[in-house]
Amino acid sequence: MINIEPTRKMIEVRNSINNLAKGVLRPIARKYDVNEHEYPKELEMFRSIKIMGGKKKKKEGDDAPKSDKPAPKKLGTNLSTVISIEEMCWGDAGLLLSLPNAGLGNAAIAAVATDEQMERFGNKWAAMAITEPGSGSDSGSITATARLEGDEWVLNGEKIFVTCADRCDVVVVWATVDKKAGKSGIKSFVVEKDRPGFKLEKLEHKLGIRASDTGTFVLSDCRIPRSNLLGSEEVKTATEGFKGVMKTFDNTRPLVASMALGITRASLDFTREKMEESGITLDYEKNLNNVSSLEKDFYLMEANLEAMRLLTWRAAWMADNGEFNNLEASMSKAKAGRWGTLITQKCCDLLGPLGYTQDHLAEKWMRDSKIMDIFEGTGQIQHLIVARNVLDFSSKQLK
Amino acid sequence: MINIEPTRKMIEVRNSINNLAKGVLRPIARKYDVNEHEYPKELEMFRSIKIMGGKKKKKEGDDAPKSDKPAPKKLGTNLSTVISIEEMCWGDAGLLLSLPNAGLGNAAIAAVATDEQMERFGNKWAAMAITEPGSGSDSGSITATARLEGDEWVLNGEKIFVTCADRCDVVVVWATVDKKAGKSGIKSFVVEKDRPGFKLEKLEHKLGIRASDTGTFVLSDCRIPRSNLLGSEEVKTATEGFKGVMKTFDNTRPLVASMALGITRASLDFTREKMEESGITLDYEKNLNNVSSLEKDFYLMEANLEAMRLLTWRAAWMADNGEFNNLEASMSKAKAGRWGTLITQKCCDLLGPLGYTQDHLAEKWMRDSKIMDIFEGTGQIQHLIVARNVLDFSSKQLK
Amino acid sequence: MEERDFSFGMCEEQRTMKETIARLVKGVVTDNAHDMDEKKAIPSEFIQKVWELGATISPIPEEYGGYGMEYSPIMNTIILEELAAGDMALAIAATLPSSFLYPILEMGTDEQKKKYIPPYCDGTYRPCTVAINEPRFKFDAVSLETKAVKKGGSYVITGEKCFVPMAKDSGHMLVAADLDGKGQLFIVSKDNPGVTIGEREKNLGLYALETYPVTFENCEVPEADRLGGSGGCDYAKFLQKSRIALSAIGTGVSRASFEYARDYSKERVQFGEPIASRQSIAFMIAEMAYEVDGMRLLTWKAASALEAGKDAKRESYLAKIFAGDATMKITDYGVQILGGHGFIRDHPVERYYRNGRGIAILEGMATV
Amino acid sequence: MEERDFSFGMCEEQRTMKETIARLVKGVVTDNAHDMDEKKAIPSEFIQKVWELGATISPIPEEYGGYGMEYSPIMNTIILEELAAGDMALAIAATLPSSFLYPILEMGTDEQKKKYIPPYCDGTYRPCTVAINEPRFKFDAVSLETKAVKKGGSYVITGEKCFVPMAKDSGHMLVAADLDGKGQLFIVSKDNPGVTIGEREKNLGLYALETYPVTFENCEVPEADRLGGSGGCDYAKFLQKSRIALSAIGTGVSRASFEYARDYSKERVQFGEPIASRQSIAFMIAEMAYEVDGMRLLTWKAASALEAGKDAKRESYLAKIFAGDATMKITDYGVQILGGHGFIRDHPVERYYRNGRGIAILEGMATV
Repeated sequence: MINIEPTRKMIEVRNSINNLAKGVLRPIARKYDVNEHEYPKELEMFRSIKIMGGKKKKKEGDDAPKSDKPAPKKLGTNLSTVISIEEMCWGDAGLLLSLPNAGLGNAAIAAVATDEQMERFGNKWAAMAITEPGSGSDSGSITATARLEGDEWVLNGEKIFVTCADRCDVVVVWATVDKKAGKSGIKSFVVEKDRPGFKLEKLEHKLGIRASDTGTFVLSDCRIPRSNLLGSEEVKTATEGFKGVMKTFDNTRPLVASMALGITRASLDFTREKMEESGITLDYEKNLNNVSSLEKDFYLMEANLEAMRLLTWRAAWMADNGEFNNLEASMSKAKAGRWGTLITQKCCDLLGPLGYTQDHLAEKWMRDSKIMDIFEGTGQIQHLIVARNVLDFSSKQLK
Repeated sequence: MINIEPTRKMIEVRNSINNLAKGVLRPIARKYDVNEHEYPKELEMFRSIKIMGGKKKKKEGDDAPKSDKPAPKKLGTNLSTVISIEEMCWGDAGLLLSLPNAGLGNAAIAAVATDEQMERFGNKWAAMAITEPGSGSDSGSITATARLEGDEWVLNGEKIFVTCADRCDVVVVWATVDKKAGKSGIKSFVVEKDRPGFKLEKLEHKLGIRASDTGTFVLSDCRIPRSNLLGSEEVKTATEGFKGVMKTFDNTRPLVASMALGITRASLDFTREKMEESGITLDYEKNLNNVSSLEKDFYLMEANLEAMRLLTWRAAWMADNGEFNNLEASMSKAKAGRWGTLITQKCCDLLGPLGYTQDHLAEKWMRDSKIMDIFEGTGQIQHLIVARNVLDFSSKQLK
Repeated sequence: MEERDFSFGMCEEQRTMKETIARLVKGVVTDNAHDMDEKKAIPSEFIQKVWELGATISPIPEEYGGYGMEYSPIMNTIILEELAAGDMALAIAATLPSSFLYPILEMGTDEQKKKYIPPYCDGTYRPCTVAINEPRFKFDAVSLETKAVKKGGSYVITGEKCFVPMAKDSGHMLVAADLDGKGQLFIVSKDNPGVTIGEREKNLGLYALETYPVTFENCEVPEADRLGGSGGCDYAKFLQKSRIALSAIGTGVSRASFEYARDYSKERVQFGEPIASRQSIAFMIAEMAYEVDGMRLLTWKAASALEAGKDAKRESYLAKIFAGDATMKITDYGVQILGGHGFIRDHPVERYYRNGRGIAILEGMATV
Repeated sequence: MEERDFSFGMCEEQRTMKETIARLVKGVVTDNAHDMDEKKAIPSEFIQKVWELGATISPIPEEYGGYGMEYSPIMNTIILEELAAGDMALAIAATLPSSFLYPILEMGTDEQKKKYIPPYCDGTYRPCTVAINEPRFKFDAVSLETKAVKKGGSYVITGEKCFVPMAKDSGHMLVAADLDGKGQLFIVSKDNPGVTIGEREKNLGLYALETYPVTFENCEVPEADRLGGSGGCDYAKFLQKSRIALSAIGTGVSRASFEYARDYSKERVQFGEPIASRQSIAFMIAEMAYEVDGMRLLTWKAASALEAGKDAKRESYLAKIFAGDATMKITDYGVQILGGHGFIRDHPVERYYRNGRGIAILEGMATV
């Protein structure tokens, strides 16, 4: 039965994480924006408190998808995670991305690692390396190679836009074992930072989320044990292997959408505070034609924030209930990525001088939110996925 | 030297046409909206007053493009026409499209007719028949055929969306003389309404511009004299012939843009009137954050109306000065078509109940304006043309 | 109240109701919506068919002639969305009695319930209506210019209303008027000599729905007919419910436009391919898809608050303003995707476009 | 005044100036804009190079040290657009003296002209500035909270300003303050004991441009330094010119973002084709193209009104609000088209994005 009234449990999670975000992240948000690339040591405490993908071990399996109805009153992992991420990013998105041992690589490892691999890498901080200079949205075109020599994989290539590049312990690197096989030849490999031939080439200077370190790796005949490959070695004739890899994105999209949510809400909260200080009461009552321009803009932004959140929660809820959510996951990111950008930009406009100065965080939120419409699949890619889904078109029918 | 301050001459033209529009068109706008398909007999007076494409005869040539600077103080035909059209459509767009002897076909005839043809058709009301059920934006795919039999062309096919279908005397029909030749086989033919085999199948009921009669023609072995073909009979190997036909659109695009302008301004004028009646003064002074929502919305709409107008005037001015304006013509229609739609919609919203009732014309303007983003090349087609131009891409590189 | 599970999924009952209405709509409404619009009338048998589903009187206690089932705002949004996906005019007409009956049921005195509810809880649909909107610039449902003034044992109502659906045939109407600076509702009989029903209105959309301007001139209403009696009623609550209802209707209209344009874009071939194969069209379709869903979710959220017994002022307000904007955008895209064909009244996107503009403008014409 | 031809075309002189600045920008600014931004400083030799073009002092009469050429607001929009297409920070810094000098030239008393203009009409760029913006929510250039009060033979200015460019090195600044409910301008020396220049500000964009908060505490300004003397000045005219200037700068920033993204999208191959071959990207590029042109035309229109000796209140207002919105949209598209690469400071679209937000927010930092 439909009921989108948040439960007490959801409110509890939200409040407790919000306290954490308010107490720990928000106070240092500006510091690490200014000091780009400096490791936020205050985050060490999170090595034990898991926020993202809290329950790692596969075997427990109590959150594994079920095809029937959710257990009553229980808060699913996915929903709990998006709620938590929104709060954390309300605190600071760059810092959330810098939480120790909570990289995208960790999610990938948790998803497919064998017990042995879990043992070896489960407690490492794992980054994810997919993008290459010539391959962004087109993940299928990556050119980094892995060839098997005896009991070792030999990796070559260049990887850009790796989050936590400097801080991580290991990197999950995507490379092809068979260029002729196309997408099905693409596999992921765990590469330890200290392997010879594995070099952190540079750290990027970015528009936003400057607290997060983004870097470029070069792999030159980098050798890793055969057992560092995640998943199956077999190159399937169809593109199923690659599809499996891409499927992990279905899970990360609502997470990114909730990041956008958190930043956007922070921006709206600050704007509301300033409006209220100046004597404007938001009473959700008058016709939009009879309020001030600030109020109208605010109301419309708030309504869109709600839509962003509900689309995100729905995608997460579906995942918790074992429903295939490829469409809904992309909807959430398409909406949240775009509107997060638009809203944080507009808040700066409404704030006037307070939106252009670094004395306040609004300008930072405008910078931070922009990446949410770009990474883990740009807004354009999300629209393609949504359109293909609702049109029932293949990627050949709709390029 | 740049100077976009309207000249006295421009203001004179605007004022005189506005008087006409106010006195003749506006009072009967609702009447012919309600009485769809009824001929607006009040427009008979315009058979002698030419508003669109006033100077018809080719030979006079005094408005022919010149490659050097425009003669000083003179108002070019194109600029004068877009100014006039804006005013007429401020009066009523559906009625403008119903002006006797001022159909799109007349423009086509005026552009390429021989002296003989001018003699025969110059004083007829000429509609234009291009679109077919299976061919909208893709004009190159039309399937109506014309085959030469002795001294006659035999035409077959179905034509939809013909403006002035019922009221016109002749129709300029696009048909292919050689399907294998593709676009270069497409020619235009003047078909008199009374030719056997030429039948007005039905008149459409439309969202807006209901004063204008839009119809479907069926041609079944319809015979016309060989001399009714406009332009050259020769089928060129390249697509030049077709390009020539399509080029006439460069000229009509700013005209349609100015129609959008007129309707949009009418809508804004009415909204402003209601705002002023309710005590709101538009002073173009305060920061947008410090005005009411009505004012902010209004100012932003007015700014966009100005942009629509300037882009349109620029395209017309270029044509008057013999400059190639394919890009600028499409820019004007892309902007004016889209924003005309958005603004007239929003005016209804701002007007509240006054925007939903037929007691006022705002609801009609919202309906009328929508076609401006559709006919003579949809907004999507305009964006394609603009993008190809600025990217220097062919229609193969950007489909 | 015990806490319910958080869920985006319909239960069996909700799904069944949705499917029942969808079948009815498909069988009866979809094919006739164009005709109703052109002829500017809804055949009474269509309204009767919807009425016979019993959804409106279902939550009314048996003592007043209803079925005494559970009242569910969420269920009502589901019903309204489905009906509006068929035809917005029909959705408003067929559910109109709810707008009159539910406020009485919720906020009326015992006598009001006994007197006004049973006559309308009948096997045959009997129109009764609500008069909220006023024909003026800057109209606002929360600051009414129709005034009620206490005078002896009566209230005297003065003012003008517009967009009053089916006023001519309605036995009673609920009239919103300002009483000492506060919105209140009054039960007014059509026969009240102070009531003048004008000529049927012509509007941008909803051609099939009869609406009328209603003038109140020294219209005396007995004290007993003030909704809730001397204590009055919670007018804000009434508005919350009508806002949620309009959001649900907006979702239905928008979904219909989305689905029609989506299917058309797959069929329509230009430049050798379905137009849906072009990103410019496909991206509009994608946007329509998630904005429809967003609108529905905001509607459900507001209805969930009501269903949990909470105030839904903020939620219903946000749902309605989102629906107002989104419906306009989506129905605009619907016309644009069809191009010239979208401008012709043969295709329903044209109607959705005109009707859709009403979501932002209209107030109080439906309830949940 | 004799009527000029209506024309969208540049004359020889305008084209030459545009090309001259474009060459300078290409040769000096473009390659260094990133560095200036990262190092948060504009090398003074760059500013000097622009200064040496003489555009700023060109319309100043020879008696005050200028070239006595014709003053042309349109020409100034051309200059500002070209400079801003190179770098917005540089455009503001290099033309900053105009903002101080032109109002004095236009509205100052003879003594003010004689005293304040010549020292800045020098072969070497000497900063002088304007203090308009105030660090508060709902700041409005037409209702200032910085107050000037007449006291004996002086005005006493009290208030806080922000975003005052190059305040630290400027010998004088023009300060906007409210005098009896009306905006007025005052010439204030940096050495005035009532002036406190704070720590250099850190902003969303314009990293390279030094801006400062300036506090006025019992800042006494002699009557003779009220712009225009005892009669005061036309502050609205001052705002008109700065609005046009900001629109021109917005056009420049937007055009730079458009051109960079356009070229990138032709080079960048994904899924086997340049990304510009996809309609979603191509349509953004088309929109950028006509919005840049629209912005420029609105700017020219407002400048044309001024040049014809007319009031440009409405035109300058519309130009600025259009430019504020359009610049944000265009520079956003610029980042989006580059995707992840757009988020990296190696590409200039990132900088355009941050700088661009200022067009809507900032007031009075440039003039035509």
